[in-house]
Amino acid sequence: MNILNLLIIIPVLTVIGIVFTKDFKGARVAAAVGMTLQLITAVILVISFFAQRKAGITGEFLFLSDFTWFKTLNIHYSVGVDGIAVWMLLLASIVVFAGIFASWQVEYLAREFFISLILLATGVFGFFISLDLFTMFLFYELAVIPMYLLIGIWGSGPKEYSAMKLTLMLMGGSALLVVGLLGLYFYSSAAGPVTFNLLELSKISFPLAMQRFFFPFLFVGFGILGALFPLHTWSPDGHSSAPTAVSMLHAGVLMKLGGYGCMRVAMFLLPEAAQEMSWIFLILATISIVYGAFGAIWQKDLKYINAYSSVSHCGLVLFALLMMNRTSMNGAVIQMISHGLMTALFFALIGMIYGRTHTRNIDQMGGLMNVIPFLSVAYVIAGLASLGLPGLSGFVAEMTIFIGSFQHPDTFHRVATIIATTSIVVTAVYILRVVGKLLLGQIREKEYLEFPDAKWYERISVVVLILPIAIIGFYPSYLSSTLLDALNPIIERLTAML
Amino acid sequence: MNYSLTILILLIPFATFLFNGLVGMKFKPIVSGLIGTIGLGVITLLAYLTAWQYFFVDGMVGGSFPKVIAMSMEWLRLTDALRIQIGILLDPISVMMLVVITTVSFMVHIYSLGYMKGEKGFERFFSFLSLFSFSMLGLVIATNIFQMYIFWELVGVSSFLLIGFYYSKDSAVAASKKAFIVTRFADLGFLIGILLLSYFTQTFDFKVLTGTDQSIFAQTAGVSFLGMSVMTWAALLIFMGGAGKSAMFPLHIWLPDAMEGPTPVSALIHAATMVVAGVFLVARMFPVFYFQAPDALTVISYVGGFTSLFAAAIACTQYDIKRVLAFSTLSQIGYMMLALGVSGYGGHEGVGYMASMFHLFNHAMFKALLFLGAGSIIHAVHSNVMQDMGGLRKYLPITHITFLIACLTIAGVPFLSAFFSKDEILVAAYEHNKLLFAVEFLVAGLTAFYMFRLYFNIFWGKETHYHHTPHESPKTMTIPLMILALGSVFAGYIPFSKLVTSDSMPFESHMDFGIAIPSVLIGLTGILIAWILYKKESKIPERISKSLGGFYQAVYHKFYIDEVYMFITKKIIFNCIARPVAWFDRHIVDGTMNGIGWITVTSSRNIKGMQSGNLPQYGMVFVLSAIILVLIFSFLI
Amino acid sequence: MLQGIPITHVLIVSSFMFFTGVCGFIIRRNMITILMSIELILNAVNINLVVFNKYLFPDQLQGHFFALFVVGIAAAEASVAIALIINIYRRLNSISVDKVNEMKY
Amino acid sequence: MALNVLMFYLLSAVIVICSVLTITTTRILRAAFYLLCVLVATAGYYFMVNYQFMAGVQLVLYAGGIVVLIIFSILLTSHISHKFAKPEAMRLVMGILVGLSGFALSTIAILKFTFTPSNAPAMKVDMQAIGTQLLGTGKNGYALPFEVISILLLAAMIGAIIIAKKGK
Repeated sequence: MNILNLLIIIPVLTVIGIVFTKDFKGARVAAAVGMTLQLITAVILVISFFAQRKAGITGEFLFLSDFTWFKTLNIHYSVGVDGIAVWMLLLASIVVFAGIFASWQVEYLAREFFISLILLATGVFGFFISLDLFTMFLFYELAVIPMYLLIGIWGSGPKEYSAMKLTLMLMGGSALLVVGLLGLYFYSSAAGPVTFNLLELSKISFPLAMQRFFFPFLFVGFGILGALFPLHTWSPDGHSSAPTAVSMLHAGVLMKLGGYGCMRVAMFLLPEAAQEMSWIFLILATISIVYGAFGAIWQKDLKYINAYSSVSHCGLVLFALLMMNRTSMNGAVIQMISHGLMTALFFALIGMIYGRTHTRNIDQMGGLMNVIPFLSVAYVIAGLASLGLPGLSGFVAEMTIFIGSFQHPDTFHRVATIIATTSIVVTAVYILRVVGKLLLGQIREKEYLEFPDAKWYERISVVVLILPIAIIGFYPSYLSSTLLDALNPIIERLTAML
Repeated sequence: MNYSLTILILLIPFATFLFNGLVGMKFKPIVSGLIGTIGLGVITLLAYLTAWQYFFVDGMVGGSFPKVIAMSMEWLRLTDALRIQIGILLDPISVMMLVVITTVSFMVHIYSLGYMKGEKGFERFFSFLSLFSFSMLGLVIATNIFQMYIFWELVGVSSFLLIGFYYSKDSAVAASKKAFIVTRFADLGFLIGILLLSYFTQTFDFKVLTGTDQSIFAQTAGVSFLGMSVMTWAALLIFMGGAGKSAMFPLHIWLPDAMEGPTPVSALIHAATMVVAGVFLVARMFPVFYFQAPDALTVISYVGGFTSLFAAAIACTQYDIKRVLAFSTLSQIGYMMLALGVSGYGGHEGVGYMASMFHLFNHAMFKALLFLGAGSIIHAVHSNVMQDMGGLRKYLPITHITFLIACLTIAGVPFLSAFFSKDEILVAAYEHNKLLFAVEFLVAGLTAFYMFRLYFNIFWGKETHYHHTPHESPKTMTIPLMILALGSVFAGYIPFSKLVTSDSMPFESHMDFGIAIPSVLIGLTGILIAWILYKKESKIPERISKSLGGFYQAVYHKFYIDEVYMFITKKIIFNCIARPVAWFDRHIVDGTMNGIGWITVTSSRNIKGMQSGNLPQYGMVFVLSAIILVLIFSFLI
Repeated sequence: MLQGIPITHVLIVSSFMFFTGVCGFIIRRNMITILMSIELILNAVNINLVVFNKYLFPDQLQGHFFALFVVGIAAAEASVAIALIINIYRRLNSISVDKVNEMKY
Repeated sequence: MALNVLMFYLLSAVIVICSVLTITTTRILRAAFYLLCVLVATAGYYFMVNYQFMAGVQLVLYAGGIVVLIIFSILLTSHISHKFAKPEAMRLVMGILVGLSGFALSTIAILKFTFTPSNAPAMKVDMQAIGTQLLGTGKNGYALPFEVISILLLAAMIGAIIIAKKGK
C-alpha cells in the first residue's frame, strides 16, 4: 500500500467517521483522531522519504503509483512526491492538526463544520501528491468549494459577501488554469499520446509561441491563489470573515498551493516563457511585497492586518521563485513553509483572542499581556517570526531569498531585491504597532480581567505551530539542503536554455 | 592550546534564557535570579580565562595577534560560496569585548538582584538579560558578517524586550517600539550593505574580508552608483547599521527614550555594551573601510564628531538624570566613532583605532558605574528628575563616592582611566583633522561641565524635603558599584597599544603632553563652572538659560529632531503612504474587482426582466424566434 | 373531397387556424381563452395530419392514428389545465395570466 | 362546382371566421361557442375525407368533452356577463404581427412546395381496420402508444382530481 494513498484515505475515513458521530463532542474527537493519524502518517512519509534518499534512490519523485480512471482522455490518478512536496505535506498536516484544535469550541453544526474542513484538507493533500495535472486540478477545486460553505456558514462579519468574493476570484483563477492545463494537454501530443502527467510533460519542450501564450494563464491562475497583486483582494475579506481554522488552513496552506503551482506547473513546464516573462510578474510581486506591508500599517482589524501581511509574504514567495536561481527558489520554498506556519499561528491566536474579546479592532484592546500571558507571548513570538527575527523561521526564509535574489547578475533584479528588503522595516512597524496596541499598555475594559488563559486544546494548537517555527529557525540546514536537492530538476530545466 | 570551552560562553546564557523563560515562573523569583547570575559568573570567569590565554599564554604569532577560529559550524548553505557559519572568532577586539560584556553584565546581574527585588516579572527580566548577554556575546565573537547580523537582530530584539519591560506603561511601550523600528531601519542599511558586499566578494567571512588579500575586491573595481564607488556604498550602508545601534546622529532618537527601561538595563545595554556594537562593527570591518572605502571613514569621523558635540550640548540642558547620562553616552560614542574615522592602519598610524577601543573599554566601566549609581539614587528617592534631588551625599555615601569617581573619570581628570583614552583620541584627531580636534576639545569641556552639573545637583545643592529618608542601597547594589569604580580608576593602566591595535601588532604609545595638559585644563574649567553654578543653590543657571532664549529652548527640546521624525513617520509615512495605499487597495483595486461583480449582477438583473413568468410573452417570443429562424434558414442561407 | 380540392387550400386553412391560435395565445390574458387558443392550435395540427395522410399516403393510417392520439392528449391536457385554472381561481380569485407570476425569476 | 367543393369552402369559411371570433370576442361564453363551431367544422373535414371514426372522436371528445369542460370551468370561474378588458395595444399589435407573419410564411412555404399526391389505392378505413391496427403489435400496430396514452389519461385524470380538490 502506497503511503501517499493513506493521506487521502485517512481524511475520507475521518469524514465518514464524523458522519456517524452524535454531537459536536464526538465530531471533534473524531476529527482530532483522524488528523492526528494524518500528522503521524505525514511524519512517517517524511522520514521514509529521506531514508530512501539516503539509501541512494535518486528518482525525482518517489512513492509513485498510477491508476487510470478515465481512459478515453488518458487521465490518471497518479501520485508521487519529491523533496518539496513532502515538506509541504508535513506543513499541511501540521496546520490541519492545529486547526482542528483551534476550532475545538465550534458547536454550531459541528459535524458539518469538521466534515467541510477535512474535505478541504483532503483537497490540499491531494493537490500536493498528484502528478497528473487533471487530478491535481480536481483536488484543487475540491479544496475551494468547502471553503465557500465554511466561510458562508461559520464565518463572521459580511460572510456571504466574503465567501462569494473569495470563491469567485479563486474560480476565476481556476478558469485561467483550465485554459493553461488544456494547452499543455493538447500540445503534449508532440511526444506520443496526449497526457496530463507532469513527469511526461516535463520531458517535452514546448514551442516558444505556445509557451508565451499559455504561461500567463498558468502563472496568473496560480498567482491569484498566491495573492499576486492586483488579484489579492479576496485575501483580506476572505480571511477576515472566515472562521479560525479556515483562515489558518487557507493562509497557511491553500495560499501555498499558488506558489507551489506556479513553480511546479507554470515555471517547470514552460521554462522559456518563464525566463522571458518573469520581469512582468517580478514587478507585480515586488509591488505585492511593499504594498501589502504598507497596506497592513493602516488596518485596524487584526485579521486584515494579517491578511495584508500574508499578501506581502506570499509576494515574497513569488518574487523569489521568479528570480530563478537555486538559492532564491530554496528561499521561496522555505518561506512557503515558514509563512504557512506563522500565519496559521497568527490566525489561531487571533481566533482565540477574538473568542474572548469579541472584537478584532485593535483600538478597543490593550494590555492583554496581563490577563492572557500564554496567548500574548505566543502572539509576540509569531510577530517576531513574521518580522524576521533570527532563531525563528521567517529570518531563514527571508535571508535566503534576499541573498539568493541579490546574486542575480542582472541589475534590475538586484534593484528589485533592494526594494523588497525595505519590507522588513515596514513589517516591523506594523507588527510592533499591533503588539503594542493589543498586548501591551493598560487594560481597556474591566471585563478583560476575567479572561481565562489558554485552554489545553489551545495550547496544543499553539505549541504544535511554534515548535516547527523554532526548529526551522535554529536548525535550517537540513530543510534547506533537502530542498536544494529537490530543486535541481526545476533549476536545470529553467536554466537549460541560458 | 584550543579554546573549546568558549562555546560555553554562548551556551550558558542561552540555557539560562530558556530555563528562566519557559519554566522560571514555576519557581520562586530568586531562583531565576540566582541561576542567571551564577550562569553569568561562570562565563565571566571563562571570558577572563580566555583573555588570559589569548593575550598572555598563547600570545603573538609572528609579531601579531592571530585570528583564532575556536569553533565553526555550518548553519545554512546559501550558495556554494556563501555559507552562513556560526562560530567563534577570537582576536584582540573580540576578546576585549568578551571581557567588557561579561564584566558589565555580571555586575548588572548582581545589581539587579537587589534593584529588581519584588518586581513583577523578575524571572522574565533575568531571562531577557540572559538573552541579551547571549546575543551580545554572539555578536562580538562572530566569525562572519552574517553571523554578526543574526546576533545584531537578536540584540535589537532583546533591547526591545527590555526597554518595554514595564509593558503596562504606555511610554515604555512607545519607547521600545521606537528603539526597535529605528534600529530596524538602520539594519536595513546593514543588510543591503551585506548584500552588496557579499555579491561582489562572494564571502561573508571576516578573516577573508579583513585579511591581507585584496583580490577579493577585484569585482568592485569601476562599479559605481550615483558617483560613489560601490564599496563606499557598501561601507556607508554597513555603517548605517552601526549608526543605528550606536545611536549616531540622525538615528540617535531612540536612545534617550530607551531610558524608560529598568535602570540596570540602561546600564548594560544602552551605555556599556549594545550601543557600542556600532563602534565594534566599524572596528571589525576596519581594514575594509580603510582600504576600500576611505571616503566612508571620513563620513564616519564627521558623524561621530557632530554627534558628540550635539549630544553634549543637549546633555547640559536636561533634568532627567538618566537622559543626561544617555546624551553623555551618545557623546562618548561619537568620540569613539570619530577616533575610528580619523585612524590610519598599522603601527602608530592606527592610534585612533587603538584609542577608540581603549575608550570603549573604559567607557563601559565608568558609564555602567554612572548608570548603576543613578539607579541607586532613583531607588532611594523614587524619581529620576534632578529637581527632586539635592544633598544626597549624606544619605548615600557609597553611591556618592563611586559616582564622584565616575564623574571625575569621564571629565578626564588625570590618572583615571578615561584620561588616557581621551588623550589618545585627541592626539589621533589632532594629527588628522584640526577641525574635529577643536570640536572634541570643546566637547571635553562640555562633558566635564554637564557631568558635574549632574553631580552637584544630586549630591549637593539645596536639601530637598523627602517623604522617606533616603537610605543607602543594599549590598547587592553597592558591591557592583565599588567593583566598577575600581575598574574606572585602573582600567587606564592596561597597555592597550600592546594588545588591541588596528593590525594586531603592538606599538609604543606615549603621552602627548602638548595635548593632554590643555584637555585636562578645559576639563577642570568645566568642573569649576559647574561648581560655581550648582554647588550652592543659585539663580545664575536660570538667568543664563533665560538669556540664551531660543537657543536654549532648541537645545532643551533636543533640536526638535524627535518632532521632525514624528512629522515624517506620522504625517508622511502613515498619512501619505500607508493611508493612501490602504485606500487604494480598498477602493481602486478591490473596487475594480467589485466593479466586475457589480457589472455581472446588474446585467443579470436587467436580463432577468425577460424571465417575466408571463406565458403569452413567452409564447410570442418563442413563435417570433421560430419565424425568424425559419426566415434565416430558408431564405438567407 | 379529393376531387377538385387542392391540398394547399386545406393546408392554408389549417395554418390560418394555427396562427389564429398563436395570436390568441399572445393577446389574451384570460387563461381559459388561452386554453381555447391551444385547442385551436392542436386542431390545426390534427387537420394537417389527417390531410397529409389522406392525400399523400392513403394506403396507411399513421396520420389518422396520430390525430387520434393528439385528441387523446388534448383531452388529458385540457382536464389538467382546467383543474389548474380552477385551483388558481380559488387561490387568487382571478384567472388572468398577468396575476400568475409568482414563480418568475 | 361540385357539391363537395362547395361544402369544403363552406366549412373552411366557418373555420376561418369562427376561429377569428374565438379569440376576438369579448364574452367568454361566446368564445366557447365559436370554438365549438370550429371543432364541429373540423369534424366535417374528417367526414369529407372518409375518416368517420376520426370525425366521431372529434365530435365526441372535442366538441362534446373538452368544450363542455371548458364551459363548466367558465361557469365556475366567471360571470356570464363578464366582458374582457381590451388587450393592451402593444400586445395586440405584436400578436397580430406574429400571427400574420407566421401565416404568411407558412402560406408561402405551402405554395412553393409541390405536393405529389400518391396514386396508391386508398385503404379501406372501417372499424375493423382501425381496431386491428390500434391494438396490433406488428407492423402498423399502435398498441404501445395506445397503452401509453391510456396511462397518460389515467394520470391526467388522477392529477386533475388532486389538483382541483378543495383544500386538504
